[in-house]
Amino acid sequence: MSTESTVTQLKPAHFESDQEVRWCPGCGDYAIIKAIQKTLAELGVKRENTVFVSGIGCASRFPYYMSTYGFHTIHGRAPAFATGIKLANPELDVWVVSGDGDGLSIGGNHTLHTLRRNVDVQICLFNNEIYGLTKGQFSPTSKQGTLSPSSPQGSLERPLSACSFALGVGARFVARSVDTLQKHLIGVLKRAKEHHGASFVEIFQNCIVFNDGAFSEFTDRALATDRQVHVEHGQPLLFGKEKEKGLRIKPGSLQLEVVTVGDNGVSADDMLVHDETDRNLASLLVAMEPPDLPVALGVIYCDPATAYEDQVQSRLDAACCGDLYELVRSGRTWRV
Amino acid sequence: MSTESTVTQLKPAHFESDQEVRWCPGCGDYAIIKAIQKTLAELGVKRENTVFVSGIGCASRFPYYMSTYGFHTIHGRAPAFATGIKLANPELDVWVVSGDGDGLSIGGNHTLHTLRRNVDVQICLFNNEIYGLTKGQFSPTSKQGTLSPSSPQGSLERPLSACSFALGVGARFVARSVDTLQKHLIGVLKRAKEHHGASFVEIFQNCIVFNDGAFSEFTDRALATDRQVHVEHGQPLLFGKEKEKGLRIKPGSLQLEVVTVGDNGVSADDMLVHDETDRNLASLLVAMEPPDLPVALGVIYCDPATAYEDQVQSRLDAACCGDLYELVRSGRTWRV
Amino acid sequence: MNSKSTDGRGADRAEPELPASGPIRLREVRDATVIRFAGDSGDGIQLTGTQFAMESALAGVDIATFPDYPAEIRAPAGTTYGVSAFQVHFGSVDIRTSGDELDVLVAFNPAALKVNLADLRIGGMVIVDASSFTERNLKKADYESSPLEDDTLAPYQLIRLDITRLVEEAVKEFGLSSKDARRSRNLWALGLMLWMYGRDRSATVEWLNRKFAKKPEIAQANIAALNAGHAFGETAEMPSDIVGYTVAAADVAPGLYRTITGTEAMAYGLLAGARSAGLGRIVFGSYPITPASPLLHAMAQLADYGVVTFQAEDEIAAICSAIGASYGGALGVTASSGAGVALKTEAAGLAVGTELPLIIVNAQRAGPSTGMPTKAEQADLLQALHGRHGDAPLAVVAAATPADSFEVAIEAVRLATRYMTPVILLSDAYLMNAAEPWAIPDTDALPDFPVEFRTDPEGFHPFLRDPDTLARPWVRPGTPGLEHRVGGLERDYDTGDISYDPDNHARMTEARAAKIAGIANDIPLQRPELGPEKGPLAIVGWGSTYGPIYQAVHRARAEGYDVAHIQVRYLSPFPRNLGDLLKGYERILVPEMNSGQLVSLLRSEYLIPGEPFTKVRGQPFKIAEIQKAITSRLDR
Amino acid sequence: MNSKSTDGRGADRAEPELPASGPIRLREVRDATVIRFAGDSGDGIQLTGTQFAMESALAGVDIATFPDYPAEIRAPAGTTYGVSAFQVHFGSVDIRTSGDELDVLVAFNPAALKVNLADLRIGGMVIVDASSFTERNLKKADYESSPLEDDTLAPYQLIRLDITRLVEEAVKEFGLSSKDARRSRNLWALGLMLWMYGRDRSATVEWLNRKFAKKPEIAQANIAALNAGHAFGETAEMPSDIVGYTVAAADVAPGLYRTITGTEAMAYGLLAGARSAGLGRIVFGSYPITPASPLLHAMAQLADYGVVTFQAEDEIAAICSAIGASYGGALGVTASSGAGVALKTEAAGLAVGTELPLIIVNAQRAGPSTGMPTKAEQADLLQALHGRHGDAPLAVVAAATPADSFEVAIEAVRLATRYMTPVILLSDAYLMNAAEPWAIPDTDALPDFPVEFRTDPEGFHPFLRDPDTLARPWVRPGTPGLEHRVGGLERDYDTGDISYDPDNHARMTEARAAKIAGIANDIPLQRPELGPEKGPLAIVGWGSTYGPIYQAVHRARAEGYDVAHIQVRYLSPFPRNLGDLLKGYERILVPEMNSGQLVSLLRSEYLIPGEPFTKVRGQPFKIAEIQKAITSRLDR
Ligand SMILES: Cc1ncc(C[n+]2csc(CCOP(=O)(O)OP(=O)(O)O)c2C)c(N)n1
Ligand SMILES: Cc1ncc(C[n+]2csc(CCOP(=O)(O)OP(=O)(O)O)c2C)c(N)n1
Ligand code: SF4
Ligand code: SF4
Ligand SMILES: [Mg+2]
Ligand SMILES: [Mg+2]
Repeated sequence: MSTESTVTQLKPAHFESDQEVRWCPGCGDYAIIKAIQKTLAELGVKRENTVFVSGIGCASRFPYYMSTYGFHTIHGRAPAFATGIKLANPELDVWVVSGDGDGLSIGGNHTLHTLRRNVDVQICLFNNEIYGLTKGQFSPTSKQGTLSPSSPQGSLERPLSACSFALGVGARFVARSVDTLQKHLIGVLKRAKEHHGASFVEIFQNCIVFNDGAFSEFTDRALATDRQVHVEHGQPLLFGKEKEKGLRIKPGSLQLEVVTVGDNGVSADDMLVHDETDRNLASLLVAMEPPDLPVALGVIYCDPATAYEDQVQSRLDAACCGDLYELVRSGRTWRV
Repeated sequence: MSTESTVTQLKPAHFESDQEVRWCPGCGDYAIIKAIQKTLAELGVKRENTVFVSGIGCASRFPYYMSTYGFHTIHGRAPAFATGIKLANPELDVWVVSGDGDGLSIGGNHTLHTLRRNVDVQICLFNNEIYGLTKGQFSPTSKQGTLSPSSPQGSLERPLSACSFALGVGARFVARSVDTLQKHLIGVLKRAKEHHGASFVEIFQNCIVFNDGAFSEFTDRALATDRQVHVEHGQPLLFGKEKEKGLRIKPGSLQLEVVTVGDNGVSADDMLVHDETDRNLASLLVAMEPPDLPVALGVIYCDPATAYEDQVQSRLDAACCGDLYELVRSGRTWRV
Repeated sequence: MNSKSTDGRGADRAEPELPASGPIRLREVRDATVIRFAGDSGDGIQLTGTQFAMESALAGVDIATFPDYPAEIRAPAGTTYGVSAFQVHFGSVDIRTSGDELDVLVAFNPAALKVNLADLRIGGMVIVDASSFTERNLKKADYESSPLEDDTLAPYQLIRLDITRLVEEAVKEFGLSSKDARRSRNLWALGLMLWMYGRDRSATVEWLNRKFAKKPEIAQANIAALNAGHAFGETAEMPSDIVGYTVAAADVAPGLYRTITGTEAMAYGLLAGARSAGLGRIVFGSYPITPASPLLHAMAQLADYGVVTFQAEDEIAAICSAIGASYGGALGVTASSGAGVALKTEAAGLAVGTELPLIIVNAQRAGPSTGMPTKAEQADLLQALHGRHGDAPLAVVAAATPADSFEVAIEAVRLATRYMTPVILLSDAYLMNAAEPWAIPDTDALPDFPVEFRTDPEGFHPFLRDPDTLARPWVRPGTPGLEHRVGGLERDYDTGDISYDPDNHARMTEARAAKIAGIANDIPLQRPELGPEKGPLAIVGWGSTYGPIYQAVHRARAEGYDVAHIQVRYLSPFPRNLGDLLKGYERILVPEMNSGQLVSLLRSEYLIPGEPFTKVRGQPFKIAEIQKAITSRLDR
Repeated sequence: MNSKSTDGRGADRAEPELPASGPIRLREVRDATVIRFAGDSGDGIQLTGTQFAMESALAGVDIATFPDYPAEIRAPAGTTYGVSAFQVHFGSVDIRTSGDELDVLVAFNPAALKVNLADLRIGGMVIVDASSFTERNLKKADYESSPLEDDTLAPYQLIRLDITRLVEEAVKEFGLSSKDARRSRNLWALGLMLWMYGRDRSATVEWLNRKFAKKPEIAQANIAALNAGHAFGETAEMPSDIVGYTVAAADVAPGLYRTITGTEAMAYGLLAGARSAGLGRIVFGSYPITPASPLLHAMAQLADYGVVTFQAEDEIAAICSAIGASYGGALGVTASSGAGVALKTEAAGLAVGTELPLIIVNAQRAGPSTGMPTKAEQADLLQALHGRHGDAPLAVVAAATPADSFEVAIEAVRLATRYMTPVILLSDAYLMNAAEPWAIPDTDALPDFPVEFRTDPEGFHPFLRDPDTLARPWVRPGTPGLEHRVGGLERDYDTGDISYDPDNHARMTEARAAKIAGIANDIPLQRPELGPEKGPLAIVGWGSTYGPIYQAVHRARAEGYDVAHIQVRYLSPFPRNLGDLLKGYERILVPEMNSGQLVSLLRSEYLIPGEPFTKVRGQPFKIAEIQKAITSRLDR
């Protein structure tokens, strides 16, 4: 170990721990861990400077399978632990791995305030729209009507949109990808890691046992190209087999609409160009739902601001390590 | 009491309890309680069918001062108690009174999920951008740099926008008013009460002791007309002394801008007309901040959806009161 | 099993009569037997076990079962941590535990053998599907060499059968893929075991037809496999050293019976309690957590019975919604385990302060922290009593067996509503999942304790106490003239308004304590389950240690040891005679699945030198362990 | 006050010498006196009291002070619930409480008189500002008739002064509005009291000049008022029946002194502890709550000393951030009260399971639930010991006096870092706010217990235990070769990996318990504070009951009663000789501000018939109450 960690360039396999991975065969988490290990290797990070912090859930078993530092904490609180770690040592590179229940149900408030404070951590939310570890109850992101052990007649609640939530609470980096889109996912993760401040990455993850096919509506091979738009800063918002379709603002409104190049004189330049610094555009993009509109994937919003712990640190640096005796004898004293 | 409550039309004073009101002299809460008592009187509600539920905080002392049913619960959890009350008896009219700390700091997650589920309660958030009851620490809505006992060098955190948060998590009714705007406030509260489903009302409230003048930037007599736009469904978004100014979408963008009638040929019809069912417009409006843009007040978003407890109730009504013996002897049995 | 006699109301209903056990070869007779089916999560082990238990119950023997699944996540096939097992203890004596050692182990693959062999008694029978002992599977189970070849199994009676092949033959006529065919292995084995104990198969056949109504060919194949297994035993194909066993029917009290898990019994009991209290609506606020989730699932099935289940965003919102519901005039119930219960302590304090009825179910699991989520422990007792800030007394009761959960739940509702107090109902991972036969009660004959909601404004204030119970009035919002406010700040004894008066605080603190203490006059006096009211030794238990303690004391007494079994159901307050009763014994031994919690309470309360006997292995006590503790203390 | 002798390092620094008390008329001499200033929140009562205490301390008498403000919200002027008070107990004997009865009450308005009169001893002196006894104010205080007219004040020595008018005169030269003039009433009264006890005024004058540096005219007016009050006493204007009192300087140990509140002492102690442990950074994660918030505010002042304060979104995030910080290699500290502490119990369990250092400060307040947020209580002791799910042992220590909080905090840090465990540090609303003189320690002479972070990969695993302490290694993330994972699931004793093995769980459960129990060998043996090691009666206390118990025992012994005072600082584990020591007394009396929590632990642990003596009125015990309990038990 010690020797390896001095090797400058580690391979993805170097980020695997010696623990047997115990997700169900076919679980989307396998693809995600591969992607993260590849991301770390390609970015050439040091294992000893990397910490994975998680809550409780299938997704949250993640740290056990990484050869970095890791903390499998309690349900929903990972962002708070991560904040503490950054306040103890801002040098560390901290990743939070969470699930839709862990990060948006019991942990919603910590996700909220960690994003709001802009603590420099990467929050990866594995969204399988179900409670996996506890055997399949509906979650805050489950579609209305989901049949589950706790909703035998179908769930009644309206689902939360993870990314609309993140934007609403002031996140400065919001991105989305899918477990099966390895290359895309790695690209997004790299951007998240490079972004200084809180990065929120929603990863659609298939729970093959309790919610299989939750995303097939836009991930099925046959549908993918027509139902996914991969956004890239500065590039027009095009999709479809031949990128023949695009998005634009429906004239005189604040709604997005799909238009096809050629249709009544629409040209490629009429299409909206993605500006990842535009919060308003971002909220329109994350709200898109098939079949009418494609699902937006990629870095949807990125507009950096000072990270919370940097401000804390600079204050400490400003004046550190005052003399204890001076402190305790401060104020008025007398001698007997 | 019993006799009064059979009187069909109650006066505002009938909604006062016998408890001495104990807010600081000059606190904005006095104006708000007056407005709510007036609202209830004008709507002609029954005291016995009305429940005020609160958490902990100055604002949360509210229920003690009302002659209705009331529950002063624990810090941050009022929406969860309110949900339980509605599930026990959907007929009751339930109001949640909370503060920026109670409802957005410790209680952010319950506010979030109660709005998401669309439980039919009115959530009134008294936002004074400070922790009043605990003597003045900064809150999640405090401006960055706020000097307080817990931030002697100025707070570092970026404030949360209550209404952006509410929209981001899927609220179906989002409105805003100010403690000092009695008429306006009462109008907004009536709309909130009439809206079936969760209503979120942010009320800017002045804490004269710990955060005096937090909103003077747009509430000062001198500035009010230029820095407040009172939105009304179907009406153009005009403001200013002579309603000479208005809002429109900056051409070719998704940003709002202020234009003045007459300036390079701008006419009143060029102004954006408020559509309270347009979520996208709502998110632009709540994000407006002085001095560049006016603060939007009024019913900013209202787009009703089925209330959570109605769905629950209809299920119960569908098939109620099954026979207990039939239940316990269900499954395979044998006689010895 | 707590077999209360009952004539139910079923008398007028047609019930299956005791099936005559079929024509049988020479059979050994046994009092009780423990068998365990073990295989991959995917092998249908739980179904197999459940069916075997059902057929046994139908045959009138007493049973106790216990499922043992792998940790929550479905593990890859063939791995040791993916092994699923189901244990059935059945016999003609009354059965109160799922058994210590195994008499028979049925292992569908090497991993299953590896994990479970240690529990098989020396000389016990192990039945394996030899065809699954492949290189690959052996490796997955970390077997250097095949246990079928080396002498791993020497101490046991090994029956190696090529079940896979036998099944494939049995079902080939239905032209299933061999993958589908393998799926019937469990039924083949079930058939064999049913033959071995002379059981009927009809209920299973029925059930298969129902289950696969839409896929008759699957039903047929499964039935064929079931019959083939049975036939295999019946015919001479069976190795000569195997004979069938007879386990005669137990003489249980007459009545209508069904099997029930602790979870089902708890759900039914809560509903029955609400009905007894005249409350038409239960609001069950909960958040999923192992092993409490099954109760959430069971309650979710009861929408037709006026039960509203609310899956909250977390445990705090769950308990708060339940308290809100009680304030609103319904019965508020919440349930959780471990970490989830810890999160409820703040709100529980509010329920104590506002004196509202509330049931908090704690399905205890091994801690601290996340611990071992699927394993049983009893380490939350002191938390239940003292795990709140301030002096915040409430009532605590514990279920002793799966079926007992029904009665304890009713009692919890009675105390909560009569005394306007939260009640913590303690169960554990073992009780929630374990099953036993249950004498179905005549629900019309259940206790009746209707709530009287206050409606009279005359002289009303919200903390006006009933002179007997010291309970405050319960008012339904919506009642004219009784509008009132409650909250967490201290309340004036005479008006219910907020009060910071020192004397009032002392008075209210005493009143809250006195109210709970007073419950002692409203619960049964403590009596031994077994043994004398005075003597050299009493074994004192609470919760799920009931079964092993009862059996151990029973056996020790049969061997002439003078020992008593005292089972404490009411943990706060204690029955008012508990101290005197305990002082009647020279020694007190307290077996607990924790580091000695009840014993510390008894010592503090009564200054008696109670002796802890602890086991914190996430597993129930074995009868033998307790029996040994008894004899070692009485021999000499 | 715990006056340890110290020569500090101040010897080489110029310190004010004892001021010679000025020329004085005939004066009565008193050992100790208790005076209380009372008025509206707006009247500057707290400043007045603090200044009086400061001048007294500077005069070398021993002091103890206690502020008593209204409930959190600022109430309207003149109302009884808006009354603010500040009590100063000072004398030449050593002072350990803020005093029982008042000798002097200064009341600025009718409400202040109404609320505080009951505490004035019969014959005591009451000084009122007659000009504030207007119709309106009398009504606000619910006085039917003016207590200055009727015989309400007959039992007391009433001094009615027209303070308002006197002040207006004194300051008119500065041309302030009469509203501003009234603002100086408190300084006029302060001047009078300083005269009455022959105190100097220079420190106050200094302070006023500093405070109003920007508004010199205000400073001048205030000083004028101060002098006018003093002059008023000095001159013949004073009613003839009033004479000044002398309270001679106390003979306290020599050294450099300052006054300190429990909050300040705690903050300094935590920092000193971190320095002793060689930890450059404290991460203090907290969420505001009365009465713990002042500690958050004090820590926020220490940014220059490597203290990071994190005001979290709630108490759960607060403790989790602190645990995260400890995992990250800093000292994680969290603090709260009542409801907030309840919310931390789940995460505390994780810190126990992952065996990370952590300090949890609990400033106890009156419960249950929100209770009486500003009032003191000791009812969280059992929660501290048992308020977690599962068997989750940790260390618990309690501060006895404001100054003692400094030493206890250092000790908490030592135990947390040496044993890799959470430590709960108990204080309460009284201790946090009360102040006493403090012998400033030589910070270079403080104990030294540097943490050795593990850096050697050789044979490392995260739960490898130190043979002596059973503590696991502490590793700073960032250390190459020691990458490891920790979590809430049970850990294998030999590898630290996740383990569901039953025996391992038992072993780890025992190891966690043994580690905490072992601390008993690393803390001082228990000794009585006062009295014999054996005898007829011991008064056993913990926390803030120290002062009244010490004084009561001291006085009883002076009267010849054979009684001992035992003060338990270490509540988990207990000192290893505590049981034997206690068994040396015929009777054990345990005064507690709860329903009897420590006594229940002593009874359970040692089977001794300890007797509870409880007071749950949100107020400290009075010396007389305890003294009476002593004498009543020893007379006969
Ligand atoms: C305080 C607490 N409450 C509940 C649980 C039980 N629990 C564990 S994981 C989980 C939800 C898992 O869902 P999610 O976060 O979506 O993760 P997934 O398993 O789907 O990856 C729950 C409810 C717990 N461990 N702790
Ligand atoms: C669990 C818990 N944590 C903390 C507190 C202390 N506390 C009471 S009110 C409050 C915040 C008040 O601020 P806000 O919600 O904005 O209400 P305001 O007083 O400003 O109206 C806090 C931190 C508490 N009572 N309970
Ligand atoms: S339950 Fe679902 S999410 Fe969990 S491991 Fe299995 S497949 Fe993955
Ligand atoms: S502290 Fe502020 S919010 Fe609270 S009552 Fe006073 S003025 Fe109002
Ligand atoms: Mg999930
Ligand atoms: Mg506020």
